Amino acid sequence: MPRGAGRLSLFLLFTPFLLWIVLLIVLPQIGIGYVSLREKVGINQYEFGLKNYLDFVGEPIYRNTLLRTAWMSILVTACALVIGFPVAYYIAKVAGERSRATLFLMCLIPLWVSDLVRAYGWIVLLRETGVVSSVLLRLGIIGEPVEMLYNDVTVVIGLVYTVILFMIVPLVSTLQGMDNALLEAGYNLGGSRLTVFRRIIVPYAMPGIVAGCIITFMLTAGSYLTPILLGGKNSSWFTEQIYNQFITRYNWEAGATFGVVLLVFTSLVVWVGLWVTGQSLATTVAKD
Amino acid sequence: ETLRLLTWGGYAPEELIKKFEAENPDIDVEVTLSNNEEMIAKLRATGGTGFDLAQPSHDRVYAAQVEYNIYKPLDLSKINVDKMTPKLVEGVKANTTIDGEVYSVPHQWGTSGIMVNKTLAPDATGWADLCDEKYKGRTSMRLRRTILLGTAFGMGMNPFDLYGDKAAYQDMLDKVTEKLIACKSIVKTYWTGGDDLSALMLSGEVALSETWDSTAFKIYAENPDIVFVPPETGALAWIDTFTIPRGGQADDAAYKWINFVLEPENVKIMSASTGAIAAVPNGIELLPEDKRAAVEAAFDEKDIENLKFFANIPPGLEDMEGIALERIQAASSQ
Amino acid sequence: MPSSPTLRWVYRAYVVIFFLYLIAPLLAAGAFAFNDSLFPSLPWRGFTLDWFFSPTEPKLGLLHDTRLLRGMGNSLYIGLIVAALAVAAGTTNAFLFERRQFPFKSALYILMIVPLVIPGVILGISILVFASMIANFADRQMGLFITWLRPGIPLIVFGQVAFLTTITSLVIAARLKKFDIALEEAALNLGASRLRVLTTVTLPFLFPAMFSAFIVAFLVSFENFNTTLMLVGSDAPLTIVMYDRMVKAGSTPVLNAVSVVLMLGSGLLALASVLIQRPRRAG
Amino acid sequence: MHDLSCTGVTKTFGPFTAVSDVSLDVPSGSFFSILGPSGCGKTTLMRMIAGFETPTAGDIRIKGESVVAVPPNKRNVKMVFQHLALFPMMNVGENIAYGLRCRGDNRADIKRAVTRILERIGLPGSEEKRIDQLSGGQKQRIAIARCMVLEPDVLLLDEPLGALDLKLREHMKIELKLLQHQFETTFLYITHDQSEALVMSDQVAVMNAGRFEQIGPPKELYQAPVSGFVAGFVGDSNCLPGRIVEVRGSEAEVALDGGGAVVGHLSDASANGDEVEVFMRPEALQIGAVDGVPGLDGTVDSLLFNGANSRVLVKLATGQLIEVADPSQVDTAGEGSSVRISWFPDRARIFARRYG
Amino acid sequence: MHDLSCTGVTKTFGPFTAVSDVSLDVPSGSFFSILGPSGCGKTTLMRMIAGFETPTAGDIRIKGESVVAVPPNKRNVKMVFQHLALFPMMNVGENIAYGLRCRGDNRADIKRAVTRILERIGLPGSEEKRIDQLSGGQKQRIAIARCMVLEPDVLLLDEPLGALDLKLREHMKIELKLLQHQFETTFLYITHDQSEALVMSDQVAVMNAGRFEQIGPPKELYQAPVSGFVAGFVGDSNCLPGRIVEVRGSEAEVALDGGGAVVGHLSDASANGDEVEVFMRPEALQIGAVDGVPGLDGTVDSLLFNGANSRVLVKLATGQLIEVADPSQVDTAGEGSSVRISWFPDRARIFARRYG
Ligand SMILES: Nc1ncnc2c1ncn2[C@@H]1O[C@H](COP(=O)(O)OP(=O)(O)OP(=O)(O)O)[C@@H](O)[C@H]1O
Ligand SMILES: Nc1ncnc2c1ncn2[C@@H]1O[C@H](COP(=O)(O)OP(=O)(O)OP(=O)(O)O)[C@@H](O)[C@H]1O
Ligand SMILES: NCCCCNCCCN
Ligand SMILES: [Mg+2]
Ligand SMILES: [Mg+2]
Repeated sequence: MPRGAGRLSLFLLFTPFLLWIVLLIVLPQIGIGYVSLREKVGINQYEFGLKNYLDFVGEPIYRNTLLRTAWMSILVTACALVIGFPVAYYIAKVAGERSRATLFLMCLIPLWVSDLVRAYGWIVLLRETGVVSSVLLRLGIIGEPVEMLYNDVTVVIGLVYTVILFMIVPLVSTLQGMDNALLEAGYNLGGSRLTVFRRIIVPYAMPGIVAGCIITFMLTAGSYLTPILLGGKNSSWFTEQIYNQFITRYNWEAGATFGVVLLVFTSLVVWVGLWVTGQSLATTVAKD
Repeated sequence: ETLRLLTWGGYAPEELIKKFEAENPDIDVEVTLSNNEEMIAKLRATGGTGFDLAQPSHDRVYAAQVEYNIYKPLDLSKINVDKMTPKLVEGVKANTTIDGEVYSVPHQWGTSGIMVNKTLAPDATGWADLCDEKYKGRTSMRLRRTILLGTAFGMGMNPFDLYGDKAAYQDMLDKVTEKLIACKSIVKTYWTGGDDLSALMLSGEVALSETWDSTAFKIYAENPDIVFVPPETGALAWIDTFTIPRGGQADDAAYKWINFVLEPENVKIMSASTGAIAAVPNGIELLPEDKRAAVEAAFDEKDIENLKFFANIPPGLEDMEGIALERIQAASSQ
Repeated sequence: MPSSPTLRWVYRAYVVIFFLYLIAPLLAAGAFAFNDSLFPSLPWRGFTLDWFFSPTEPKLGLLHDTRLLRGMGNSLYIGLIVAALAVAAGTTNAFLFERRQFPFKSALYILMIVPLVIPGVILGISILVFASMIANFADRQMGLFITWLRPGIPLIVFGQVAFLTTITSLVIAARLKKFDIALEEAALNLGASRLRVLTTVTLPFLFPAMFSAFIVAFLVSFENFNTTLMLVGSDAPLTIVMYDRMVKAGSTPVLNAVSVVLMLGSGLLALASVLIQRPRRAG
Repeated sequence: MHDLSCTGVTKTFGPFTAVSDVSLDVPSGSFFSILGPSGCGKTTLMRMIAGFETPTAGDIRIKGESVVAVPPNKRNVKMVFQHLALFPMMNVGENIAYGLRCRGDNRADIKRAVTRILERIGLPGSEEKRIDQLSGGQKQRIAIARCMVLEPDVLLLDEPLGALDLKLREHMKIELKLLQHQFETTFLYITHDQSEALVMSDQVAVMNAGRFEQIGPPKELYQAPVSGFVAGFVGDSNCLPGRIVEVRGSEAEVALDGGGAVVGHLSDASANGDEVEVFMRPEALQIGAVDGVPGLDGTVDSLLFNGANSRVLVKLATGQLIEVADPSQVDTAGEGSSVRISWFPDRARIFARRYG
Repeated sequence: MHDLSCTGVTKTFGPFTAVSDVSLDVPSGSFFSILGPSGCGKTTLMRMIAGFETPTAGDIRIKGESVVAVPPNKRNVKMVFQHLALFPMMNVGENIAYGLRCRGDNRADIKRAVTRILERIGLPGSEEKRIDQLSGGQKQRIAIARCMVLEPDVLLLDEPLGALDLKLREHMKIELKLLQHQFETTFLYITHDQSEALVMSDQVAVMNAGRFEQIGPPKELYQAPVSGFVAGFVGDSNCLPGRIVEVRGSEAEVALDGGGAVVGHLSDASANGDEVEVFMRPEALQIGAVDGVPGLDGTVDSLLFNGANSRVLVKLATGQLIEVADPSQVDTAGEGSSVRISWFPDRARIFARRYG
């Protein structure tokens, strides 16, 4: 290709990328970084400083909410992995060619409706006068209606529900790439089921596991409706703090600070995860 | 031309919009539902653009305007102020005049108090009952500033008197916070909207709850056992107003709408939808039959006397209240 | 390895239970669209289609609920624009990263993936804050009202495009990676111009991926809440309308009816994208 | 006693029979190949021996013990997979140690065994190499070492050279044979490449559509095929369709489809009037008339020079092309000249015609 | 005039020279092959001819006109790609019509041309078939037809048989040659498989590490290689390293590394004391002493039966294995017996030793 034309087309390809990444990602992030450093000293009076961060550190509820969010997100990620792995394995390796496509499609079902409707569905099911309680009552398994909403278990169930898809999809695609001959070689050389699982399947699926965990963790940590609607009085989720700052307290400075804190903190968790498993972002999440 | 309303649920009934559009064929009405905090947040974010008419409560206009400059002064000559209840107009004007310019006029008023299912909680009378051990798991409230104020009244304090003194106010907030955290194990859940609350009450899951009277009046029609009870310390009275955002682009249409909803036959429709009382002299009479019954069942003369109107929040207090609310939310109930 | 029938049975049962778990809340939300009651909860008061078709209050059906319909219209409009932009940018990104060499490529590649792991809220607030900074500046310094930098459809579009472009880029790049560059050379060799090669060989090959990227982007946009909530102005998309309705007004089973319609719509779209991927398994 | 024997092994997948009534006995220490076209059931048979499939009927015995009920990880047959199936997430040493670890050997023994086997396959000190750092031939050897370190009764190899390139394949053919000598283990080798099977094996079973057509040493298959399929599949052959017009003892005269007649050796029970095929190897043919032997006339179509494998393509009157070996390609008749092809009748083999 | 000629063509990638000073002339209507090992620069050369790479130096002329500045879509050389590169989103007819459409022919002409060419390649009426419905050999022919319909001055083929399986590859070798005859177009054919190059070509250029080592007709390359590389790459050869001890005219005596001495024909300018390699083809060797000819002693290591290509592996005292052709494998000495290998000195070729 002639040089000039190559340059021109490179430029043409670069323009949308740069517009997107600079205007919609990089500058806005810098923007919240900037706002987070403005401290309010009076009505319409601001100074530069770390006060917002100091406030964050000084106020136990913020710290605790962040830790709780992180801890619950890790829990949700772990549950999603444990629940999702057998399903992913079934789809990728056990199911026949045709049912595989159908099962995979069925995994996408939760995506068909929004978070809102999903949470709404759980509420309809789990509330004290909801379907589950009524059915159990009718069957005589419980004596009086039970409230299944507003506790951490429910929040976890609901969150696992919303994110498990993002665990299963990368798992299925890595597991599908695994040659069955590897498993057979594993057995042929004398491995038991457990050995083959531990030494062959898991290491092979590691990029998928890590990718799934990263996405799941980030989605959970950044979710809003599910923990709020299902957690009720006991919710307290870090994104809620951010929304609260912006939407009910119109305190953008604090909100931006929380945003930066959340981003840094979750990135840190992801980074530690990558480091522990010896993977990198480009080899896991980006893998097709 | 489009008239973009930023208002409360129920404050723009479909019937009225249709009628208004019929009378003004060149105007299209678009509605965004909101609440006090969000109205301010939204207008702050838009720099006062994006909406042509907003309806914050009277106590939430002043500080927001001073700090964020999101409204424009009203041209009172374009509003039929004389059709409104003079006392309410004066009250609102007093709260929302800055540099001699008036920023809002009243629209609907009502109270916050408690809603009681008489079969389940026959003797609930005040804010304090919401945290009574005997209703464990059977009460609800909205975790917003109203419950802070109500609880303070219930504890024998008067927060409005403390507005001038931040330290005292903080002191009061601390007590209220402590009380409400202790109360958390009693409360079944914090409701977030009228719908939520209606479902909780109608299903019988909740026996008593903090509420807007208007929501209570609506439920009364479904189940007459559920009534609004003005707390013995006085129901908290609010006035929802009209303001015009600074970047509004349809001022004429906005004034037309304000005047339109003052027409007696329209007031009727409006009140039927909001459950609240219009800021016109015969507001109560213009309520629909069933709601008027509910109001009459709820209020007697003494209650009306006892109303506590929300006072203007001075800038800064909201932050203190915000932190108090966050503490309560984050505290564990177990 | 041959496994015992019991084991296989247990495994299958587990998978079935899992799918029941996936479908349960949707069934629950869907079913109450047909309950002849003002509240979306038990007890069951009989079957009705009023929540879809009734023209009058109190059971105003979906088809007559102008706000929901307008929200749906907004969502549709936003979704189409967002999907088109994200697919366009995704396609150029795919070409950029699969075909070109340039300095700092791997760093920029990581940057391209990063939006995937930025929580939606943060994208929302960052775009809100950034746009407001510019708009406030213009307002204060020049007295200009730049309305499209204020919450509203343009900002929603920006916010959603911000993270969807990563997804579309990855989907399209994955397909482009499978493209045998010899096909382009063959076309050139047979006398085609570069433009013709692009339109007759490369883009047709990419089309299935572009199509499914479009569908995914559209569906995700249609459902997005976290980012949109921060950026919404007066033209709210459906999820926000529904949320506002639930929280601020009184929700009736009409919201369940909306859910049913959404499930059907997304289901059909998902099916379409699968079908278009299938028959011409070129590769 | 045989290291491996199968009796009447059959495997059906639904209505389809992949392996049908196959019996074989592999003597200890020998190199046994199964040769057949793609899809004939070779892999299925091998998978039954390894235990990944259960036979529908028949018995499989290893060192005399039936293993049909033994799970794959308990059978002492090891397998080299077609694409080798080396574990990509382990290095060379770990790959080889895998089986030993599964067996529960102690660390020191494992380390010693791995070192020793790497020496034996000529890759000493490669324990730490990653799999993707190895060349094709090295991978091959690691895959074999990974099995051999476990001292299996039988080593199964499923087309292990299929993925290698031409020159390397030639080389590995000889190397595999040497490795087998060195380990003195029984090898069961699958391939669809007849030259691999012929060069390496002590015994070859030719498989077609799930059945064994012939079992024997390579030379026997080449020189005395029992069926048209074997004659055509093993080694190059010209194949002329026709019909028997006269049987004379072990010979017969065949009238070719499209004209001409040839005399050849009757190799199966074909009788007068049967439709048959006559198989003649290129090296059994010669150009020029020879007294007292049959022949066919044609014209030289082209000369295909290929060193010692050079051929003359002769076009018969029927249009059919016949390959004639012509190793020297000196004074060969030029393209277009008329020639006569001759052969000794016993080197033309007549088999009943195959259908389908 | 030559259909294609290259003069001093060089291509460097950064510090690496992929093609170095290559010149070639392909006469009109001939079948010209470039034969060389993987990575020697064959594809790079072809891509320069097709216009996908620009030569660093040198000139490429087609029908006498320099095309270095002509973009690839304007050159009248068409190319059959290694993996064929048929357009999967178009059917057979559309694939063939593609080039005609680009040229702007009208619909009716295109339709006619497509029909005709499909007949010529023996696939009449397959216009509507999808590419994935074709067999390997059919795809091959479509790829050629797609180019030939444009009546190119030169057809380039980059290892087009590489992706086919063994039996089909044998078959397509002959078929390709026939197609070339039929179209009478100049073919430039790339391969690393010497038997393909030898069988099909009029002229073969042997390429190594970016350079041409020898250009000539197949027989010449086989019988009179000009370098050790050619001798080793074209056809099978045994290669014995040693050092010249005495030169006698065109012959020389070589003391082998590890012991023993052989006499052979000096093929390049090697002189007394030079390190050399002696190349001997398996078919030039025979087992058993022959009077007056040189020989080497060894023991029979193994017999590799492969029909007409059978070999005896003889292990020399030095441990080196020597392949000796033994087409019949009748009365061959058994494994382990001592034998002498003999050859005529003019069939042992001595070349300077290659390094690296
Ligand atoms: N699990 C299965 N279900 C159904 N049919 C099968 C199964 N496994 C193999 N087959 C069929 O059995 C036949 C034999 O397959 P097999 O893999 O044994 O052939 P092969 O001789 O190894 O061929 P190749 O040389 O191509 O590897 C094929 O027709 C194949 O389609
Ligand atoms: N674009 C390039 N940049 C750098 N090096 C290249 C490039 N293209 C080819 N090479 C190098 O040039 C050498 C010759 O490559 P080429 O593809 O021409 O080999 P080849 O003879 O066709 O091999 P094969 O038979 O494996 O196809 C190789 O070492 C290759 O790595
Ligand atoms: N704190 C002020 C509350 C104002 C409430 N307006 C309520 C409208 C409810 N439909
Ligand atoms: Mg096989
Ligand atoms: Mg090449």
